[in-house]
Amino acid sequence: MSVRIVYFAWVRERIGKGSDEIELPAQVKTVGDLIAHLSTLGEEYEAAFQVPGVIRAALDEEHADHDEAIGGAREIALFPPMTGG
Amino acid sequence: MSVRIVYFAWVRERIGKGSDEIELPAQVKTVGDLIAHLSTLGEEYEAAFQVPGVIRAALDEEHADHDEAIGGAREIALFPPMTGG
Amino acid sequence: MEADRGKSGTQAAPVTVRIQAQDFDIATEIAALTGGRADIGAVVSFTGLCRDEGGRLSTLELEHYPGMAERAIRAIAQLAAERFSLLGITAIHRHGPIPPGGNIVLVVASAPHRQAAFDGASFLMDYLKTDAPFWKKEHLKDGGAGEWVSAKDADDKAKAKWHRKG
Amino acid sequence: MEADRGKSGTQAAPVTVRIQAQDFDIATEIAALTGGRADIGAVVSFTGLCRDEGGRLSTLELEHYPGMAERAIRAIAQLAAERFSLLGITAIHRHGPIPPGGNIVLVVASAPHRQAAFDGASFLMDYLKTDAPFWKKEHLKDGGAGEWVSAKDADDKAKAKWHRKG
Repeated sequence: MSVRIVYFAWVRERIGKGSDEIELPAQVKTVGDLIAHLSTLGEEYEAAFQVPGVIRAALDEEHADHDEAIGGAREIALFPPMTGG
Repeated sequence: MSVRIVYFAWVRERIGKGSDEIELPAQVKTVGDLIAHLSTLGEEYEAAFQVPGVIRAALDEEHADHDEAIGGAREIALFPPMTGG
Repeated sequence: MEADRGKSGTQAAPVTVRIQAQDFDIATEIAALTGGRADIGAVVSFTGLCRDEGGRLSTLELEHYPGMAERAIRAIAQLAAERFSLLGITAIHRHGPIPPGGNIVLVVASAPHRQAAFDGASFLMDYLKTDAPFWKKEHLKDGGAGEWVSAKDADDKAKAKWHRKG
Repeated sequence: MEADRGKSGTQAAPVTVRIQAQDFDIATEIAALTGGRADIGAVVSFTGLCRDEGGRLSTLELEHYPGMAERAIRAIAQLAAERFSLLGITAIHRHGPIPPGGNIVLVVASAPHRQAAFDGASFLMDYLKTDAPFWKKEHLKDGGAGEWVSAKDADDKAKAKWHRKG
């Protein structure tokens, strides 16, 4: 399954791009699985996800916990804690 | 001692005027004494002060309880609970 | 406009209080607090308006005790500025006849962060409701002389909550 | 302007949410909520501004997740409207570069009485701080690439207090 992954703020800066289009390996079921998988893709991903616990996620623009199943989500967003307002 | 007494809202309407200039009898020491004294001055005053407990007072534009001494106050205000805002 | 510099605290917050018959302009009052400075992170405004009571109200008449009205609101505003370390606070209360939908009162509080600005404006309104010498009389469309609005227990309770919070 | 009518409750409160680069006008947004009606007794506005950090800040850069930003704020605004029986609520959040002293966010809540208007605006801001996908980067006058602002524990606590209140 191919999904679009979008990055924001320092996650985006460390990876060096705003999005990826990737094929999810069969064993990647949850948001946490995805973060662990991305960390293996290179130094820049390792730097972005070195403290996985601080990373926030959204599935199709809705907030999602790390143990949430990715299911049929078409766009997965990964970003630091939000600082708007 | 002559003091100016000012009335507001339905206290003013029941008495029929906005202010009085009166000589305080010697036995009138507190706000409560004054209200009791005024109640004896006629039907309109009796109507205004028939439930003395609801009447609020100010001495020279500062809120005052019924047991507060009038002292040298030059203007005493008597009025219903406030409903501004 | 009457502005007064507070005396306590390291920075004196501007405290502005006006009692007036004419309407006020919210944007002007907010700009007066925020213009020309960049240390303010939060501004909260409260506007109290005249409700038409389901269409029954013709006019709301606001009586006040002129000298004391300003004195009482200024004392509350100063207290709010000190308690919540506000960077500025403005309170404007109208008197005289107010039409349904018209403005009655405006409070604007500024602070470095949002909680102080919310608390400052809310505190001022709660105290103003029970301590500022204003009285409302409702003139109804089908009515005669009009009725004085009764004070609400809820307003005394709203003020009392600030005692518990310390 | 995008306005959306809520579906629950006896009267649908207008919920307006905009994400934009340009500045907003507070008076216009308040007038949009109050104009032409006389059932509103209280309007609370909150404006969040860019502080200059003691003169060190050059520009604050606000990054956002376009589609989700509006969706998230709209969901919070709708929740606030229902929970506090608001008569209307507006939220505008800017993105892009903001100068010191500039506006960042505006919330306006209207209600029959003051406590609901204060609570509605405060609730929306507390949730927006932790749930709306915006990130701030500070560019300092003497700095290089700029630093991302860290999320505050205080903001999580501010949001959590609404759980306890029920």
